[in-house]
Amino acid sequence: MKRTGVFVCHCGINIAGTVDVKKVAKELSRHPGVAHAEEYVYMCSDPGQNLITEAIKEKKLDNVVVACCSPTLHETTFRNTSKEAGLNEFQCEIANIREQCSWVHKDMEKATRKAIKITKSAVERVRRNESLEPISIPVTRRALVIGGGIAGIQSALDLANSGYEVVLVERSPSIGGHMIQLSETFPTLDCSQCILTPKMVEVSKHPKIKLLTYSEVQEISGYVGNFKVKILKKPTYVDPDKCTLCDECTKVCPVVVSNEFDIGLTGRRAIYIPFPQAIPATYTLDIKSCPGLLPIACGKCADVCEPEAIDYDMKPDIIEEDIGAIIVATGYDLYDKGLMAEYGYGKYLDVLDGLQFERLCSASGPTQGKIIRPSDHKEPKEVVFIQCVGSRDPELHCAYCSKICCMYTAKHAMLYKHHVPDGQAYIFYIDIRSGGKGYEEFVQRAVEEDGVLYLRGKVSKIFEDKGKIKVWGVDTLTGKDIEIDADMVVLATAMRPSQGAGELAKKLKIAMDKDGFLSEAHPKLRPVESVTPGMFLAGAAQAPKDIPEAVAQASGAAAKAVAILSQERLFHAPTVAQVNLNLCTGCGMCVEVCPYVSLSLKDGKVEVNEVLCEGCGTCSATCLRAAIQVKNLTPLQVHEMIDASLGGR
Amino acid sequence: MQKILRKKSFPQWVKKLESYKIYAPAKNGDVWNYEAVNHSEDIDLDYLNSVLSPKKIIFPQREIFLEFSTSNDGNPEINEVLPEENPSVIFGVRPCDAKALTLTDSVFGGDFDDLYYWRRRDQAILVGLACHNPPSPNCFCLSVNGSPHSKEGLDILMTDLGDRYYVESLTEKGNKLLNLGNKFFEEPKAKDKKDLEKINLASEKKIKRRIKEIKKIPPQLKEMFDSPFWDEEAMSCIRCGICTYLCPTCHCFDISDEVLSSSPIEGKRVRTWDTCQFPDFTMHSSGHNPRPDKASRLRQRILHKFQYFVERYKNYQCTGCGRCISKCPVGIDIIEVLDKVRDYGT
Amino acid sequence: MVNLEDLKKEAKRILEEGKIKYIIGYERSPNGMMSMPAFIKNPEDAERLTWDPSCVYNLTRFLVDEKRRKAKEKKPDTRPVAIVVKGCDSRAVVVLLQEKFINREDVYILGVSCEGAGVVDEKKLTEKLKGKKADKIEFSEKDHFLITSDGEKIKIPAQEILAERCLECRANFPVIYDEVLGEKVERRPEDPFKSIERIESLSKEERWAFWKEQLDKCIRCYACRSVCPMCYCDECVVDTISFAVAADTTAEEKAQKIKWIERSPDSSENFVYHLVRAIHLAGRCIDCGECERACPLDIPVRLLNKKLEKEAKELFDYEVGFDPEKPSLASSFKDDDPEDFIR
Amino acid sequence: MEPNPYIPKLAKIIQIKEEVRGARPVKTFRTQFLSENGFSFRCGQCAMLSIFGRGESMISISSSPLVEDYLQFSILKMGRVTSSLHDLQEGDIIGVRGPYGNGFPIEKWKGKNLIFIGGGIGIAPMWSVLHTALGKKEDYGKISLIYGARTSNDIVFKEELEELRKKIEVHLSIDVEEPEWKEFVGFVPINVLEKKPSPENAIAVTCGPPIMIKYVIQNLEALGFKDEQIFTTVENKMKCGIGKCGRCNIGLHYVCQDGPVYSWAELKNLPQEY
Amino acid sequence: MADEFEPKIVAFLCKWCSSAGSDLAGVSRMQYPPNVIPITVMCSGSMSPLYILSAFKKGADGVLVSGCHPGDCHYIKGNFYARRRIALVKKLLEFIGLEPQRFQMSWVSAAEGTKYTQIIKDFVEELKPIGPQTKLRRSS
Repeated sequence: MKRTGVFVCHCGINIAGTVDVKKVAKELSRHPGVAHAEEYVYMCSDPGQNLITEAIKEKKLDNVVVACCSPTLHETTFRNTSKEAGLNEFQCEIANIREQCSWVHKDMEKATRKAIKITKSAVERVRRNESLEPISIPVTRRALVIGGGIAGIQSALDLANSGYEVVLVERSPSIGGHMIQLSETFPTLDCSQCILTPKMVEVSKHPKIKLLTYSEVQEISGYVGNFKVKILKKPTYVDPDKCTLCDECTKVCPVVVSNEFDIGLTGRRAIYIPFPQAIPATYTLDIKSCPGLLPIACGKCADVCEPEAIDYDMKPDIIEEDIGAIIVATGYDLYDKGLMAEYGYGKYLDVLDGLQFERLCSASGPTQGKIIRPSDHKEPKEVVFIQCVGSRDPELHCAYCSKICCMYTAKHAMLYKHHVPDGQAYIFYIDIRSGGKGYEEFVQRAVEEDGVLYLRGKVSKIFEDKGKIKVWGVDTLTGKDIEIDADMVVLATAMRPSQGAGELAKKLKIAMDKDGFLSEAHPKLRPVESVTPGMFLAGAAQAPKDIPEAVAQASGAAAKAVAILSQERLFHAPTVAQVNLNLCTGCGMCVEVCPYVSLSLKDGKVEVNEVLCEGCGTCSATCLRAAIQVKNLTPLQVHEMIDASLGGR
Repeated sequence: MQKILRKKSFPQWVKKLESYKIYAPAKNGDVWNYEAVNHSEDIDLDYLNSVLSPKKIIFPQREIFLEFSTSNDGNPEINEVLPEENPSVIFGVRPCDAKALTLTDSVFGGDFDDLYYWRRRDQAILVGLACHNPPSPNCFCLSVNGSPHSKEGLDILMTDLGDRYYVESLTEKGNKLLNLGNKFFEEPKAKDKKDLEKINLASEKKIKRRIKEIKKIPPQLKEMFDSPFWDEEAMSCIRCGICTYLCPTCHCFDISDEVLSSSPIEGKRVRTWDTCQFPDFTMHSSGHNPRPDKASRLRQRILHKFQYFVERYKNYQCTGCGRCISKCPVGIDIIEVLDKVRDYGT
Repeated sequence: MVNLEDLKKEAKRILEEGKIKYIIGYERSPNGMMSMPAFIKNPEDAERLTWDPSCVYNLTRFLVDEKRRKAKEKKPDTRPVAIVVKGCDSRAVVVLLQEKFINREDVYILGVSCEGAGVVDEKKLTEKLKGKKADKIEFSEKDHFLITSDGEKIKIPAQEILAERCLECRANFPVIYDEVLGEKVERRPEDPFKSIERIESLSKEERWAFWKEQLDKCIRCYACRSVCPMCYCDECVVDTISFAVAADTTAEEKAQKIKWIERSPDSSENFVYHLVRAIHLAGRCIDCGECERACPLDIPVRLLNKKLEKEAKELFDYEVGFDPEKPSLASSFKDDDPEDFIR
Repeated sequence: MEPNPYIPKLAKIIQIKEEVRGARPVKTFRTQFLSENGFSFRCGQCAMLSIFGRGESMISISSSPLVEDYLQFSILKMGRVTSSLHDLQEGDIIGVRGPYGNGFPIEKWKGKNLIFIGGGIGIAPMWSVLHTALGKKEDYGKISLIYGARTSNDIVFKEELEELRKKIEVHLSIDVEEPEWKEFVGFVPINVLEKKPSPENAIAVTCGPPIMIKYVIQNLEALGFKDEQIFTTVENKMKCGIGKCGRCNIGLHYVCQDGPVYSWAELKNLPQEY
Repeated sequence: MADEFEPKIVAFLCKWCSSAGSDLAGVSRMQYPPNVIPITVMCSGSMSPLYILSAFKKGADGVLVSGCHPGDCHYIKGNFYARRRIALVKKLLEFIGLEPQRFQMSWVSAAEGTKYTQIIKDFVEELKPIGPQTKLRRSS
């Protein structure tokens, strides 16, 4: 039988004041398998630890129980002590007789009896503990960042500047994301492009960053520190190295399609550069709108391309990368406008969404920063801004608050007033959420300095009438009906996870919340980690957020990734699930319940990925055949602990 | 000793037996079983076959062999536990079930007397009731050297003559019991004897099921040990323990330690019924199992009863009570199995 | 009505084609009152098959045996086995598929409709016949059974002798099959949990007294477990030793088999056994009622399973055995599962 | 009153020796009864050992009846009870009841050559008879031992075997090659063919894993041994030890009582259920 | 006079919330009756119904299972599985006539030392009038 040592701590009078520690030691010395039991005033002190070390050596103990304070305090201490004395660290368990006993009771006799049971229970457990070594895995010291918006850019730069190679994958032809579309940013009103383009250039020039635009993550396997990623690089049919940006090609291209960058306010050709500052600075041939790659079909662009940068034979490329950590920064899209018909969007040219309005305001936009109506190019004198379009509407649309709309609507109104000083801006709102540094002041400025009229209420109807857009609504503060003959209506539509994010999440095996945003591992304490070890979240992919928040989270995610990449090997607690293959019938119920995707079925039996398993044991309670259990807290151990807790009966 | 007992006097006789623990068939829901009775009026001898035979009184499903505990010096202490001294009378024992006890007697006797069994056996007085009507449609006692009015193994045999019982004491124990109720008994008259004969003859005729030419079966079984027959027959077996637990002759058991307290060690070593139909019955801890499948276990049950037992104790280990047939959840019928055995290969 | 000849014809056809290993079906017992399981290998034996109200067995139990047998065969015959299933039994197939215990291609399902009725309860029938044996039990016109006993034909309303579970059945037509015989007749029981409500309406002490009396009868023959198609674990919590032993299983592993339940038919052990059995079948039991039918002591063990079936329906809106793709009751949850019992 | 056959006598473990370490550990225990009245036994008989709270296990007695001071058991750690036995320390108390079984008909073997053929833990039951024969060496002819184990680590009674070499012919083998191993490499039945014991006036006793026994017997027969000259032991799961609990039977035989020792002439006529 | 009945309770506490909450009760020196022996498990999701039945069989007068509040599970969703499983066990135990007070479940966060204290106090008070649990307890 294994020889157990029991060490009962007085903790001064913290324990000894209520628990008869001598009696605990004496009772335990009679417990089967206990070869040594003693008490001491402070077990965690050096002399106390020495007692343990000596006893382990002299009494040839196989394992020890220290009856003392909560394991959260000194479990590590005593495990290290045991280790130094030659035991495996898991051959030490703590019996919590302070927080869970002496401190909460006054009756010495009863508290002593309870302490004895708690300690016996720990003895029964430790005797059945396996000696385990931390699971060690090598780390591929490279990161993958998915998404080239501000969050992805920030993460990539932080990682690269920490000295790690980064693969940055962006789905569209250029990085920059939605931020590059913005005119000015709140609350400082600095030019969005001016602050973002230097970062974009830094990305393109950074020796540690491998930028893959027009690319998508296709497949992912492996686990933390050791992912294998397959990336599909779609053909742009333009060799960026040869392209001189002369723009001759677009001039001859016969096809005009809606320009995504201006959200349809302008058109572009089938061969195009998304915007002048695009990174990589090159053209892309949009195969969907191109009449055909064969010179017979068209071929005009290739004809005029002097450097012969256009290559119709370009093929999709599958790039495989070994990756240690992944940051997902897939961003957001605006709520599907088709669902916003009630606001006349899509029906009336002068009903715009927030991003379109940004483009109208932008100096690089379709109107070079002049705010005019798309319908008749006249300057709008009355503009109605409507907040919470699609947000905070659990019945019909999204239940959540999109968080940034209050602020950007104030900004829009303000920018409008700056462009059209004699115009009137109205804002329909439910309430104003302006938490953030300088945010509340910004809103106040809009009201006080720019005379923006805030109307608390909902819009009931929008319709076109004699060149005006009639907006009917109710001011819920006054109870009065409101009717505005607007020249333009701007909708602050809800933010949604970007299109395709769900599909990607499935590939990555990251959970999504009910709205489709990616789930963080813990809402408070692990907000930038996904549930899957080694995968981190940045930006609006996780939840609606503004630029500073996205940037902060991106840096946070990068720091978390560095914590992995900076290790040569990763160590993982070895108290993980193990399978008894003889009992497993391969029903897969444990696979379904595992929160960490650490289980999978292989040849009709379940397999544990020890690196991913966190040892929660939900699998073990779900398994109908007792075929899976967590090391060192097995059903047998719990069974014996129950026995000891009930006084052996 | 032969007597007549008026039916109305039966409870009065039983009342005289207050120094004994009385068992009799009792109905619980739809099922009959032997239970201890407190009031003589509660005894209803107009019963169908009990689910379990009176075996469960002599050889209870759980028997404590010994108690173990830890002494002050930490060493184990053991304490033999024997059944209490408590003479009992079991009423309404079917002749087949009484005969079954004579079969288990040979197992629990021999070189090593099983004290637990014998203490209960010796203290029990078996008062049988001849089967007027077969208590089960699957009765076949006549095929296995029994009869509905067999006296084998009984201390007293009662036969229902309508308004009265014909009571025959067969042993000293039986005589003692009759003497205790002396005044309630009458001497049998010629008519009583004639009625008895008539009833006995009639009752035999009412038994419909037979194993034909049973003598051919043991040698035939010996030849069929390796036959694929058993695989076929066992297809529908679900490996439950009904046939053996309900069998009045099956005696297999397990011995295990039941721990009540693990610190300090305290508990009981108990005997519980076990059955050759369970796979853990013969499985070694190495994982090897000499009888690894349903077929070999069904074969064991049949061969034990109709070959091994015959070779060892010169008797079939079956008294034709029909319980295993009636209660088998999948309709395995030992008579049909044996019929097939007999005709196998011909 | 299911035409028995059609069943035999179909059985004969699939056996003749040779694509089926054998058929698990029903046949008349030469002596007993109820039919019994039949294993038909040869086309000419298809004649033996029967389908009548005495076909109480849930034959899917034998798919478990088949899988075990196949695993031991050196050169396994990989052809599917055919099986005759009633509505309830078909749901057992669904659960076995859901739990990946069998593959769809390993079984050829011959569904039979219970149409207006179901199967008989042997005890009720015996009582009705006052101990006489029924020689033939047939479906008759709607809601009646035709019993032949001692050469006499008696028509009995189905409601009077139907098995309890058939009275509460919600799936009298197979939910999964390759071939089905008989009409789909919608039949909704007035109250699918009547038997449970009867017990629930008792006081706590009455409930205890009821179960104590019932479960104290248990002799632990494990017929309830053995007859259950869902009790297919290689090793059961009540087994005395580890069955799942391989060459590399260490002595420690074998020694560590936990004795959650002792073998003694003691009250507490019996209770824990039956509670564990019920919990183990929660979200898996399809109420074929076989456990209760098999019990030699007439313990209404089915009610324990039925209770959890009721709770699964009421608390979690979970119904067993309709969708093999759905996650199991115990391996799924909803955010708004009730928690009013939690402090 | 008659003795209760189910009640074990308490015995103290006076010595524990680790024979084999590793995955298939074997320990040899010597026990002494606490009370005066122990029991006498024949070689080849078994005893039921108890650990109270864990259960009982039938173990063959590996000491010779000629030794009166103690009983010796060499036990392979296999299941619940044997694992607990392996956890015991010298001075601990266990229960012992028995002796059970028929034992070897050693009296009938007088004047004959004895060949012992064993594998693994199968040497334990033979150890008793081997030493009994050695104790009365003058009664028997030539005694030899052919013994093998999976690896050299798995050899039970290593030191004693070396001692034994001084008295009798000892042929050892292991299943697979090892650098230091100088003797036969291969399975025991092959070694039997290799060493070619003569059937002349001989008795062969073989104990070990069933598969080994099967081929040893085949090979002995090939060497000319008659069924009556070959003896072996059968192991089956046992509970009562006294022919009542019903699980160890082979046909009508209860191994606990009618076995465990069988001549091949007897055994081959019994059903193959062991 | 016979001693007042002191119920024996086994409390299965999840490591991250309820055990931490119980620790907080200690740190805050809150007082509650010493009738409860805590067993810390990793997650309420690891609670096998066998543990509960086993505790009752071994003579527990009451069993408590306590986990993190929904949404707060350290292991994301273990407590949701626990909630479902425990609900069924509780219904079943009540169905066979066990007093419902004997088996309880709670959500106790690491910050809820007070709540833990109150739950234990209430539990003990509720068990005292109904006396020892004999229904599932081994008697012989």
